[in-house]
Amino acid sequence: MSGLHELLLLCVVLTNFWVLGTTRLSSTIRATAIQGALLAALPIALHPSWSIHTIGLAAGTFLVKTVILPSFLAWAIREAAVRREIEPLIGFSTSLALGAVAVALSFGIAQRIPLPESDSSLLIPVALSTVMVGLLVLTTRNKALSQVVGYLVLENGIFVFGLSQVERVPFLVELGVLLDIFVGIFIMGIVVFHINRAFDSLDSTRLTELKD
Amino acid sequence: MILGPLLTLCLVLAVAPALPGLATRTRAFLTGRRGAPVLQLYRDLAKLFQKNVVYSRTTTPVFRIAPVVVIATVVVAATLLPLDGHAALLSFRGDLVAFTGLLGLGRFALVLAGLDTGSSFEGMGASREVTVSAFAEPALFLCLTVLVLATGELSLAGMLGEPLAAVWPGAAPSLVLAAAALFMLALAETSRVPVDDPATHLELTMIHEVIVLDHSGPELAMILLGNAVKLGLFGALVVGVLVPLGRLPAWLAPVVLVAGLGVVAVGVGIVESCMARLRMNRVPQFLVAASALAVFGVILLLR
Amino acid sequence: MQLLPLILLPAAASGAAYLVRSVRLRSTILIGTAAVHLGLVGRLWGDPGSPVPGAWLAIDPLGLLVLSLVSVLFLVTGVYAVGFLRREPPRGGRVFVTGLLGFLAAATLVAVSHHLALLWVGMETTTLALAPLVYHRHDRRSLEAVWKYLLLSSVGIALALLGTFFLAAAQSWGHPLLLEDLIAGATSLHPSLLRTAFIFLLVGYGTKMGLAPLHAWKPDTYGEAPSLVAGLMAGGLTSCAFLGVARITEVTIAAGLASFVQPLLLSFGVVSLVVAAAFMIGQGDLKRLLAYSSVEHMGLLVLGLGLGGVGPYGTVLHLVNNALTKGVVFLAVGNVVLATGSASADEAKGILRRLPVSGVLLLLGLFAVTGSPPFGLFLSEFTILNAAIAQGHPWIALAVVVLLAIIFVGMASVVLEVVYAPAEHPAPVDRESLLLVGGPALLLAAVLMLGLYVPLPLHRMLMAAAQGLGVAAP
Amino acid sequence: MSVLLLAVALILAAGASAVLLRGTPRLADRLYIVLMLAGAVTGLSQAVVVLRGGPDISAGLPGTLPGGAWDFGLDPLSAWFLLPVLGVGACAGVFGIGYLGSERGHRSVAANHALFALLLVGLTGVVTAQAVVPFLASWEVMALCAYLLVMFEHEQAEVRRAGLIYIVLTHLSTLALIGMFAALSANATGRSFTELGLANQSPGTARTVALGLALVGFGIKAGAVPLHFWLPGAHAAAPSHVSAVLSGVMLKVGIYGLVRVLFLVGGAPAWFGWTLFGLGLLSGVLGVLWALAQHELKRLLAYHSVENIGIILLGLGVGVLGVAYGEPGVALLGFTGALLHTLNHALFKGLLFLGAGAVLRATGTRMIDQLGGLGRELPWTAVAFGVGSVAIVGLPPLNGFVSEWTVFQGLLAAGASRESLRYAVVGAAGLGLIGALALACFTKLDGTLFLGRLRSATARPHPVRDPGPIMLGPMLTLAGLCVGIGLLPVVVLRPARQIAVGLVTGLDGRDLAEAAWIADAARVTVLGVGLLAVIAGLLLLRRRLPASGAARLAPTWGCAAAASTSRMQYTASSYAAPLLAAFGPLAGVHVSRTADSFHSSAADPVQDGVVLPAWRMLGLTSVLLRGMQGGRLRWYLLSVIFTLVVLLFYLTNAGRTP
Repeated sequence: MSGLHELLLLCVVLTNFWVLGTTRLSSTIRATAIQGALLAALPIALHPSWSIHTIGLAAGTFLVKTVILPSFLAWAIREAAVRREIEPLIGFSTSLALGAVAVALSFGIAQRIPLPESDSSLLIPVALSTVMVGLLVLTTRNKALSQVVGYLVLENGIFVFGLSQVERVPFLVELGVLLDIFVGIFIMGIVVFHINRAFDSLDSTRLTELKD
Repeated sequence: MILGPLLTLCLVLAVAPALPGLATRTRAFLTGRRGAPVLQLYRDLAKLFQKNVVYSRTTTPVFRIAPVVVIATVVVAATLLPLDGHAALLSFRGDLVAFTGLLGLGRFALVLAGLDTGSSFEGMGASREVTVSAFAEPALFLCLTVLVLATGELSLAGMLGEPLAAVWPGAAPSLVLAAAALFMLALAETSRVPVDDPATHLELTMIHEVIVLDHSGPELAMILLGNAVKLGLFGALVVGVLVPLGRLPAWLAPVVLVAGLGVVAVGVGIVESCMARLRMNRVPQFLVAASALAVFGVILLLR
Repeated sequence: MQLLPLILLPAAASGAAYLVRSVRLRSTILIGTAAVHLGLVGRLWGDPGSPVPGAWLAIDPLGLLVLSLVSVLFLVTGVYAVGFLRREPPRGGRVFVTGLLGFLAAATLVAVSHHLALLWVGMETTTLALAPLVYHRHDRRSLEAVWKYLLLSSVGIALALLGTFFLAAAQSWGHPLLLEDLIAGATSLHPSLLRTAFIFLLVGYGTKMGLAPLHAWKPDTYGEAPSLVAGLMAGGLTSCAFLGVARITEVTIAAGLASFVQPLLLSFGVVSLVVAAAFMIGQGDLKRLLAYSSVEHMGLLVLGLGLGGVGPYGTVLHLVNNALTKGVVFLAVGNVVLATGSASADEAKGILRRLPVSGVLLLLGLFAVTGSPPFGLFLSEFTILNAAIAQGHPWIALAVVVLLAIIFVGMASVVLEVVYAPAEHPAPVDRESLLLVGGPALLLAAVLMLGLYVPLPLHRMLMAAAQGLGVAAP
Repeated sequence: MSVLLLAVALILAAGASAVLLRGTPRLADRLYIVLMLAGAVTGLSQAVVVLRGGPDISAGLPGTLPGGAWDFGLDPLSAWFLLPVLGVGACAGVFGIGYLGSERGHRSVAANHALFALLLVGLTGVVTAQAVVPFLASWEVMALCAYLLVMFEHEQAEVRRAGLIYIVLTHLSTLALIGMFAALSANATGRSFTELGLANQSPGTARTVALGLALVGFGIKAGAVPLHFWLPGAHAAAPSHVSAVLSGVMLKVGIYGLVRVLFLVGGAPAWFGWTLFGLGLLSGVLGVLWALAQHELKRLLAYHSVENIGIILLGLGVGVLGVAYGEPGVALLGFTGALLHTLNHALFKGLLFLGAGAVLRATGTRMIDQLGGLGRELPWTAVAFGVGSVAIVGLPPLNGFVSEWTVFQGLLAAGASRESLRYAVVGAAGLGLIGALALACFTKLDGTLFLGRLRSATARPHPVRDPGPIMLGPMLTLAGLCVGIGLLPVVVLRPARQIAVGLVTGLDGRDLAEAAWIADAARVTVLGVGLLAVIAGLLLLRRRLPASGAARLAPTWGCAAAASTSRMQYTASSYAAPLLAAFGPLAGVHVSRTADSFHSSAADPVQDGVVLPAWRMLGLTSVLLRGMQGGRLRWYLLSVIFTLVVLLFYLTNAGRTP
C-alpha cells in the first residue's frame, strides 16, 4: 500500500497551503489539527508492520497534535476574544506563492544536499517544504498565535523528517520529543494569553521595547 | 705635562676680555667711528670689582651665587678644550657632553638669577635666552658630531688634536661647514649681532643685557667676564677646527691660537657692521641655518 | 546505574516544591536538593563508574565537568535565591523554585545522556523549565523577553532535532545515536550527511549557546530575567548547550572532518567577538552588558574548539572559568538591582559606598570577567591565544587581543562608573545578607584560585575532557 | 630568597599595620614607617649583594600547565630594578604618611597606605618573577593597586576620567603581554623564563609577533609616545607620593620588561632596534615639548617622565642595534646608558614629585601661574627641588648628567662605527635639543614656583612653611643620592655595565676591559668636584672683595617705570610662549581670545587629536550594527535562517572536499 503514504504526504502539503492561505486564525488551527492527524497516520502507512512503536507513536501524535494542542489553542483564542483575522506582513497570494516556491525549492534541495534514503521519494521533500512553510509563517505573521501555529508546522515538518529514521530513534525518545513539543506549545499559549492581557492584542509586532 | 695646557688656558683667560673690545672696535672702524678702545672691558671690570652692590629686595641667594656659577662653569669648560691642540687639562670619552653641559649649567644659573628679580623685563630676557639656546644646542652637537665622524674620537682632546690634523685632507668640506656653523653659534651664544645687540639701549630689544639688568658691581663684572671667556672658547673651537694646531710645535701653537682668536673677533666685528639685527622671531631660523650647515657636514661624512 | 537518581531527585523535588505551600519548607527542599546533588556529583569524581555498553546514560570527563559546574552554580544560586525571594514580593516563589529544580533535572540529563536524541530532549526541557522564571516580574518587558526567548530557542532547538535526525541517517553501524558507537564507527558515517547534521546541530545548539549572529534572544532575556536566573543561564544553560556542540564536534572530528569543522567554529568565534564588542560600546545596562559578555565568551569557547592544538584544553578550562565568573558578576549585579531597583548605569550609582561588599565583588568581577590576571579566565584566554599562534593563526590572535581590549573599554566605562560615581540621592549603607554575598564571594575565590594554578585532579579531568576534542597536551 | 621574602613580609606588615591600627593613628604611622624602612633596607641589602657579584638567587614552586611553575629569582637585572622599587618606594611611602596626615577623617587614608604597600609588593614581584604566571599576576596586582590609588579622590569626575583612561590602557598592555607570552610559549616546553628563552633563540613568526606585542605592552606601561596619554592624567590625579612611585618606578617596569625580553630572545633584530630608537626620539622631543606647554605642576612633571623614557629608549635602541650590527662596544654603551638613566630618573623624578607634593600641601594649588616666591618660605623644599631640576636637565655635576653622558657616547660611537648603524648619530642632535628644552622647562618651573613674587591675587589663607621631617627627610635623601651618584658615578656605572655585558654577544677583550670606564668615571668625579671647588673658592674670593661689605637693598629696577606689581611678572606661560610658538601646532597649545580675556590651554595632541576621535568613529560605526538588535523578533528569526542558509551554501561548495 505504498500509494497511501504518498497520498498522505500530498495532503500534508495541501494543509501547508491551507495554513498559508486562510484568513482566519481558527481555520489555521483546524488545518494544523488535520495535519496532525495525517502525521499520526503516516507511521502506520510507512511501516505496515504493526509494532508497538508505530502504534504508540501514531496514538501519541494523534492525541497531542490533533486533539489537545488545537483545542488548547482554540481555547486561547476564545479566551483572548481577539479579532480572528490574520494580518500577515505579506499578502496571502504572496505567501501562497512563496509556499509554492518552498515546495519547489525543497524538491530541488532534495537533489542538491545529500539526504537519507527513505522508503518514499516524497517523504524528505515534503518534510523540508513543511519546515520551510513553518519558518515562513513564523516570520511573516504578526499575531503571536499564528506564530505559534508556525512553530507547530515547523515541528510537524521535522516529525515527517524523523519518520525516515523511525526505526533508529527509540520509542521513549519519540515520546520525550512529543512531550517537549507539547509543553513548549503549551507555555507559548500561556504567554500568548498574557501578551493579550498586557497589550490587549495578540500583535507580536508591538513587542519591540527591548532593543539596543 | 699639564703645564703647557695650563699656561695656554691662563693665556686665553687673559686675552679673552680684549675680544669683545676688538669686535666692537672693528665694527666702529668699519662704520666710520672711532669707538671705544680695545681694552675698554679690562677697565670696566677693574672698576666694577671695586664698586659697591645694590640688590633687589625680591632676590634670594640664587641671585648672588649665579654670577659665580656662570664664570666657574666657563672656566671649567675651558679645561676640557685642547686649546693648543696638543692636550687638555681634563679629557675623557664624551667630554664634549660635559663641555656643553657646563655651559648649560651657567645658563641655568643666569636665567634663574634673572627670574629671581621678579621683573617682567628680566623674565622676558630669560625667556629669550632659553629660546635661543634651545636652537643653538642641537646645532652645537651637530658640529661636534662632524668632528666625531671625521676623527672617530669621542673626546674633545682627540677630535680637535692630532687626529683632526690627520684627517683634514679627506674631510675638509665638512670641517669648513662645521667651522662656519660654530662661528654662527659663537655669535648667538655670546649675544652679538645679528642675534642680539650688545650696544642697544632699548630693553625691549635686548636678550642678554636685559637679564643682567639688576646685577651690579662684582656680580656684573663676573657675568661680563664670563661672557667674554665664552666668546674666547667658541673662537678657540673655530680656530681648532680650521687650523691643525696639533701639528705645530708646542711653543708656537698658543701664539697661533691667540692670533686666530683675534681674527675671529675681527670677523665678529665685520659681521656686526654689515648685518642688521634680526627680528626676535627670526632668530630661530638663523640658528636652524647653522644646524643646516652642520647637517650638510654630517651627511658628507656619512655617505 | 548511579546516574538516574541524579536526574530523578531534582525532578521529584521540583514536583514537591510545587505542591508544598510553606515558603520555608520550599527553601529547604531547594537547598537540600542542591546540596545532595552536589554531593552525588562529588562522589562521581571519586569513581565515575564503569561504562555500560549501550547505556543511554553514562558519565565521561566532559559530561562530568559540565555536570559539576551546573551543580556548583546551582547550589550557590539556590542559596542566593532564598535570600532573593525574601527580598522580593513573595509572588512566584512556587513556580520559581519549581522551575529552578526542573532546570537542574534537565541540565543533569543533558550532561549525562550519551544518546544524542535524549540529549536533545534534555536541552529542550532546560529551555522550557527556565521560561517561567524569565517571566518572574510579570510585566510587559519580561513578557516580551520570555516570548522572544521561547520562540528563538524553540526554533533553534527544532533545527537541532532536524540535525539529530540527519545524524541518525548518517549512521549505519552500532546503536543509533549513541555517542560511543558514533565515535567508534565514525569512519563508517556517511560523510556528507554528517556534514549536514553538523551544520544543523551547530546552528541549533549555537542558538542556545548564543553565538552571534544567533544570539539575539540573549540580551533581552538576561536583561529582564532576575539576575540569578540570568546567571544560571549564562553559567549553566550555555555550558549545556556547549556540551551539545562539543558532542557533535567530537563525532565529526573523529570522522576526520576537522578541516570542515574548524573554519566554521573559528568564524563563529570571531563573529561573536566582533558583535559583542560592537554592542558593548556605549551599552548602558549592566545586565545587557553581561549578556554580550556572555556572547563574547561563547565565541572564545568555540574559537578554542576550532583552533585545535591546545585550543580545546583552553576551551574546557574557559568553560569552567566562564561558568564560575558569570555566577559572580550576575549575582553581584543582582544585589545592585535589589538595592537600587535598576541595572541601568544612569540610575545605579555609588555602589561602593552603599553596598561595600557587593561593590568590591562587582569591581573584582569586572576584572575577572575581562580576563585580567590572576583570575582564571586569563589563564584560559592565554591558552587559547597560545593555540592560535602555535597553530599558525597569528592574525586571529591579534584580532582577539584588539577585540578583548574594545570589550574591556565597553565594560569598564559602565561598571566603574556604577561602582565609583557618587549617587544622586546618597542612601545609607545597606547591611548585606550573607545569603546574597556569600556565594559570589566563594565563586570569586575559586576563580582566583584557578588563575593561580590548576589543581592536579582538575587538570587531569580537563586533559581527559579535551582528549576527545582533538587536543595536544599544552 | 628568604631575605627577600622577609622584606616583602615586612612591607606587607607595614600595610597591615596601617589598616589594623587605624584607631590609633600616631602608633600606626610610626609602625608603618619603621616596618616600611626595615623592609626596604632588607630587600636593598639583598639586591646590593647580587649586584656586587654575589650568586643569583632563585626559588619556586612546581606547578601544572597551562599555568606552569611559580619561579622567582634575583639576578643582576632584577636586582638593578629592585633598587628604585624599594629605594624610591620606601621614600615615597614615608613621605605619604606626612602627606596624607591631614586627609585623615574624610578619606580612607589607612586603605591608601595598605594599597601602597601592596603596590610595592606587586612591583617587587614583577621584577623578581622568573615565569609567566607569576609575572603577569604581579603585573596585574601592580596595575590594579595603582588604579585604586589613582582613584583616591574618586568623587571628582576628572579623577574618574583619568582613572578610566589609565585602567583601559593598562588592561590593553596586559592583554598585549598575555599575547606576547602566548607567542613566546608557543613552542616552549614550560612556562618559566629559561624555557621560553630556549624556545625562542631563532627568528620566526612567533618571535616576531612576541616582539611586536612587547613593544605595545611594555610601551604603554613605560609611557612611550604615542602610547603615553594615560600618564599625565593619572599622575595628576593620584596623591603626590603615589605619583612619585608611578612615575619613578612603575614606568621603569615597562623598561624592565623590554630588557627582560631582550635577555630571553637573545639579540633582537635590527627593525626592533630602529623602532625603539624612533620611539625614543619621538618620546624624548615631544615629551619635553608638551611638558613645556603645561600649566599644571604635576602634569608637567608627568610629561617629563615621557621625555626621560624617551632617553632610555634611545639607549636601548642603540644597544639593540649595536648587537644586531655586530658592534658590541656601541651596544655596551647604549645598554649601560639606558640602565643608568632608569635608576637616575627614578631618583630625581621621585624627588621632584615629592617636592611638588610639598608645594601642593603648602599652597593648595597645582597651577604654576598662581605661585611664586616660595623660595623664601620653603627654603628646604626649594633646595631639594632645585637639585632635582638640575639633575633632570642632565647638567653636571649631578646624576642626570652621568647617564645622558653615557647615552651620548653610545650615539656618537654608533656614528663612528662603519655599519649602517652609524645613522643613529642623528640621535645626538635630538638629545641635545631635548636637553635644551628641558633646561627651558625647568628654569620656567623653578623660576615661577620659588623665585620672584607670589603671582595669584588671592592672598594665602595661612603663612606656608617647609613640611616636617617626615616629608623633608625622603626628599633630602633622594637629593643626596642625586648628588652622590653625580659626583661618584663609578658606584653605579660598574654594576650597570656588568648587566649590559650580559646582554651583548661577541664582546672582545677591548670592550670587556673595564679599566677605561673606571678611569673616565674617575675623571667625571674630578670634573664635578673641581667645579664645586671653583665655585666655593670664588664665593670666598667674592667675600674678600672690598665692595662686599655694604650691599644696598632696593626695589627691582623697573627700567624707569612705576613700581612694578607682582601681577606684572613674567608668567610661566608667557615665558614658554616664544619657544612653543616656534614649534607651531606640534606643541598642542590651544589659545582662546575674547575682547577682554586671553586664555591658553595645553591639550595632548595624541589623546585629543587622534585617540578620542578614533574612538568616537568606532562608536559610530558600531551603531550601524545596532540594527541587528532592533527589537523585532521577525528579524531575529530571519538572522537564524540566514545563518543556516549561508552554512548550507558553505556545505554544498566548500563542504564537498572531505
